[in-house]
Formats: sequence, C-alpha cells, structure tokens
Amino acid sequence: MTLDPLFTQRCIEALLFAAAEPLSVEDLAKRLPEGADVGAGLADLHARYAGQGIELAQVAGRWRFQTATDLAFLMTEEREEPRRLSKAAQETLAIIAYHQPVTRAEIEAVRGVQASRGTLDVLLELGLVRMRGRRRTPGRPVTFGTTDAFLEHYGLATLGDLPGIAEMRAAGLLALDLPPGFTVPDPMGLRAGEDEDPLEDGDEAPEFAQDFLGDLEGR
Amino acid sequence: MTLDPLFTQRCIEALLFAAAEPLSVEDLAKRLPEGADVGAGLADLHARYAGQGIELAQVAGRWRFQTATDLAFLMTEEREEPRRLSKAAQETLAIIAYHQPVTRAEIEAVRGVQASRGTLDVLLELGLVRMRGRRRTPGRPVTFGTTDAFLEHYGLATLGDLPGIAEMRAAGLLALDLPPGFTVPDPMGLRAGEDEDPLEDGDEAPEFAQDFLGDLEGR
Amino acid sequence: MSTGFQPTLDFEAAHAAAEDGAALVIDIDGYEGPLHVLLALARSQKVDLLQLSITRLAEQYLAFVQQARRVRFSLAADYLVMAAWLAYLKSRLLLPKPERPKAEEPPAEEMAAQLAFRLAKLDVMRKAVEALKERPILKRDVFMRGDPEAVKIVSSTRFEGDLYALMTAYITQRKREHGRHYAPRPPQAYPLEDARDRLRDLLPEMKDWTTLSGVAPVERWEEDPDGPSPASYLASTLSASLELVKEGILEARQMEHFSDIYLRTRAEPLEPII
Repeated sequence: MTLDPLFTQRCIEALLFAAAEPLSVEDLAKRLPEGADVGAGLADLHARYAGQGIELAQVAGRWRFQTATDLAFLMTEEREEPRRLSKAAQETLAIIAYHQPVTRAEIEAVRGVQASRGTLDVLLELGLVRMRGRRRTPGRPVTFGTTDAFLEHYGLATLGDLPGIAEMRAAGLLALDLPPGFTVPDPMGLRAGEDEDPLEDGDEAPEFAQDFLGDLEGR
Repeated sequence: MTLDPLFTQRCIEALLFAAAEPLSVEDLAKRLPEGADVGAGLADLHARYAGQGIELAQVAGRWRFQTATDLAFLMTEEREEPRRLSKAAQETLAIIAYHQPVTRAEIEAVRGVQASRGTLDVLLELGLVRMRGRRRTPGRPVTFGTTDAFLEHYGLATLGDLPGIAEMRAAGLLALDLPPGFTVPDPMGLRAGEDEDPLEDGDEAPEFAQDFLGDLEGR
Repeated sequence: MSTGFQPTLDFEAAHAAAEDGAALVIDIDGYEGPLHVLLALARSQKVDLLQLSITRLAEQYLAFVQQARRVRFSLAADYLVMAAWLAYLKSRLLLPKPERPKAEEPPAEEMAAQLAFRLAKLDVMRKAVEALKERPILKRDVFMRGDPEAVKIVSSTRFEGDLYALMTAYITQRKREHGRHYAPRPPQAYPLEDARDRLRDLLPEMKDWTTLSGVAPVERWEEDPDGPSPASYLASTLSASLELVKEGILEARQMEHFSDIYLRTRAEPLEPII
C-alpha cells in the first residue's frame, strides 16, 4: 500500500512544525503511517518552501524549519544576545571541529600556546564540544569532538559541510601528525616541571603572566 | 512607496513563525519595513497555506501558524515521555560507572541519600546498568555495573576510557581544596573476580533474591 | 573583563600594521603566543605561507621581540625561546652546508618548511573561525519556531547526557561526600554530684516511701531537650540514692525485678557501711 505523497508531505510539515527540536528521518518515519516515503516527502517539502519566509534545513542529520537567512534583520525581538566566545575559544572550537577527534595536546600544538583554563571548559559547558573517548596512545589522552548542538548552532547538516574542509584536507593541513623530525621548540615543555596551573607560576614574570591570563580569559 | 507583495508575505511568514505568541496586524506592521501592506500579505499567506500541513489561523484578532486540525492525530501520539535522565539517575549512573561493581548500599553511601526505587530501575530498564553478581560479603548483596549500551552511548571503547581524575581536573571540575586522599577509582578494577560471585547461583540465598527482585519490580 | 588590556584580541589591527612594510606591532597583548605573532608577520609577506621566506620572517620576529622587550622588560619565555630558535635556524639557513650533516638534526630547509607548514595550519584555522562566523547562526540569523507546541519528539532509545555531564554528576557527589560530616553530639549526662546534692536537699521531704521516678527530676528534660535524657536523670538519681543508702541516711526497696524502686529517709541514720 502506498500513501498519498501529498498527505505524507503534510504530515511531515505538521510534525516538523510542532516539534521543539530537529527530527531525524527515523523520528518522522516512526510517527507516520506505515508505508510513508519520508525521503520523498522531505524533498517535496524542501522544494515547496524554497525561497519562502520559512525554509526547511538539515542540521546534524536532522530536519527543522527555520526562518530564511535574508530575513534576519526582522528578528530583532527574537535575537538572543549570544554568549561571546573569546578569540581563543573560537580558535579552539575551530580546531576541534576540523580535526576531531583531537586531544588537548594536539590543540595546543596547532595554536602554539597552552590552552588557558576556561577555554575548553566554556566550550564543554556550552555543549558545543564533548569528550569523545581516549586516544590509543601512551597516556591514553582524552579526545574531543563537536556535538550535535554545534552543528545545529552553525546550521551544518554534517561535519563534512564545514566550510573549506575538503580543500584543507586535500592540502594536508588537517593532518595531526607533523612531519617526522619536526622540532620547533615547545616553549611549554620548558615549564612542564612547574604546576600546570599558570596562575601560580608567577615567579618568572609576574606581571606578564598575570596580564596574559587576564587577556585570554577576558571574555 | 510600495513593497514587493511577495517580500511582504515572506516577512510576515517568518515573523509569525518565530514569534512566541500570536501577532496582531499592528504588531506585524510595526516590525515590517514601511509601506508594507500587511492585510494583503496575510491574505496571500492564508491562501498559500490553505490545505497544507500548517495553516494560518486567526485567534482573538491575532494571527498565528498552527498545525492542520485534521493532523491532530499525529500530535497526540507524540506526547511521549522524553528520556531525560533525572538528576538522581544521572548521579547514580555516574557512581555505578566509576565504582563498579558496586552495591546499592555503597551507592547510597556516596550519594548520602537512600536510592529511590525508581532510580535504579530506570537505569536497568534503559539497559545502561545491569546486575553483575553478588558481593562475597555477609548478606551477599547484588552488585551493579554498566552495560555495553552504556559504553556505546558515551562513545567509549572500554571502561578504562572513562575520563579520570586528570581530565576532571583539566576540565576545571576539581578544586584545589580537595582532601589529599581524594581518588577516583579505576572502573576496570580487578576486584571483580575476587569478591564477586556470578549472579546465577541464587539458590544460596533464595529469599533475599526473591525480595530483591520483588523490590525492583514492585513499582 | 580586564579593562587595561584589549579584551578582544585585535588581530585585524596587528595584521594591518604588519602589512605596512616592516612596521612592527609592539602591543604583544594582542597576541596569544609566538606562533600567533609569526603568523601575523608571515601574512605581511603576501605570499603563499608555504613559500615563505623564513630568513626574512626570522628577522622580523627578532626585531619584534627586541622592540617588545624595550617596551616591556619582562617578556614571556615562550617568545624568547622562539627568538633563540629562529636566530639559530636563520644562521643555519645562511651558512654554507657542512659536508656531513649532523645525524641528529634535520636539514635547515626541512625545519623551515615545517615551520611554514605549521603556520599554514594555524592560518587555515583562523580562516575557519571567520568562515564559521559567516554561517547562518541559530538565533542570530535563523530562528526556530518561537512557540513550539511543547511536543518533544524523542525516541525512547535516545536519551540526553554526555561524558562531561557524567563526570560532573560524579564529581559533584564526591565533593558533597567530602563536605559531609557526621558529628554526633556526645550524650549529656545528669552529673552524679548534682543528683546527690539534690537528693540530700529532698531528704526531709521523703519521710514516706517515694518512687524513684517520682524523685528523679525527669520533667527537666521537657524544659531543656538538649540536656540530659530522662534515662540519664533516672540513672544518676538511682546511683546517688545508692550512695546515700550506703551512707546510712536513706532506705531503698524493690518488691520484684523491674518493679518500681521506693526510697525513704531513714528516721535514725545507721552507721555508714564502709
């Protein structure tokens, strides 16, 4: 038995509209009468809404209705003051997004600075980043990756849709293992013996350490 | 100056969609670019949505989108309990994960409150937690541990991949004022074979097993 | 927010200044570390980062560090380490190659290429940050339905919670556990001395047999619930009465086990039993 495609389309429309969060094809299929072609319904719906004030978008592998991008100027009342991420946090988020799964040490290696306290925490707390597991290397460091909330926030259907990721990968710029014998000094290594909490090691250059952190965390 | 009617229609569509409550014609006019014909826009929109899964409706003189009335059957079916773990369940799960194999009494000792009946049941039902065996101590209490589904959900290859004390500190979860003896147990703990019996041999303490299971199911 | 410093790292300004030829940006607060400075300087060469002139970059960086030190006497070790390494690399690049290169060190050109590669890596991440900002961001550019019908469609097998939440849940409890202290209050006893003194005062009134519970000041417990318990009043009074019996000024009797104990003042005191 096949269902009327128009009916399927209407059902999907109503479900997506009513839902508080994006729905996956499976979520939809479960709610729809048996035999409904969800994929086709979504495609029809997508076409019907193209260019309208509301659009059908795929984020994190799920579907949602959202207002058209070009109408953002109207939404002054709905706009929420976003939590402003520090430059360090933004860069860390980008590195995690493009390199995941990635360890803290690898993030630091790309940035050339030790991750300040608060940078990763903020991302974890905001739910943009999550711990994924552990790298199977000595020390078994924890790896980080992005969450569905990250994809939803930036309106990305999948991680493959990250801007420029294909080009970066092709250019080898996303490889985490640097070429063998790479020996740019690791200035952090020099301080490894000291406490990892940089707030305490003020004895070397007190004002600077202080300033530096104030700056990094001043978000 | 008159605006493109299609543009007006799109603007109204987006505004009504994103608004937290129904909007009056005045509300809309205030937020639209000057010269927009709100009445005509609403009429166009109403016509466009007629017979779709979403409809434009007027309630108490204000406008809003709503799901088509004939699709209400889809909505009622959906009122399903969201599976958000309660705080108690989340906490209990965390203790079981880190301290397994662990008895109910031990869980209560860490939490400082008596485990409510439902808490463990929910975790058992979700398949995140399982009964592992019996502790070889007086009373032979049942011990709990996590399941493969638990590992899968959290993206862990093995229990050894659970973030340890170092990661907790790195994530800023551990303050410096912790007592010196503070440790986080290794969930791979090799105690398992030593003080635990497999669950199957329930014949040694039949009444207890009986009670216990009755307890679990009697809710 | 620290007001004394640039709260948002102003790379645009640094970049622009670096582009004015050899102009150096002294405000090192604008940078997070040596690599970020190097990247800003490298961009001023306006070439593909992988085609960078490392010797020129090294010179620019050394000049930067020198000026920065003039402005701010103490400069973080990272900057100095990088400066020393770049000076070394530059000299190796300029010097004629030794016939037999030292085995433990890669050729200088390779090290230079690797530095360029590393800068390129940081550069693409910088660009990625900008590209992400251009995305239609939820609640800034695009909006979900303002008033969803409160129907949350979550399949029952899916539940919320990630490792961070699990860790947080665990550690909050462990912290609570450490903050929890069990401090039992030592039980208060009715002092024997007080009981004895009180009983002596009561002696004149105890010509007739009186029950022990009638004599013990049990009712005090109601006035002062934090004080000794009724049992303690009873016990101390009994002990005191036995002492007085021993002294020969009080009589006590009990008809059978667990029945009431009666006390009476002895009309004629006996010789104390020593």
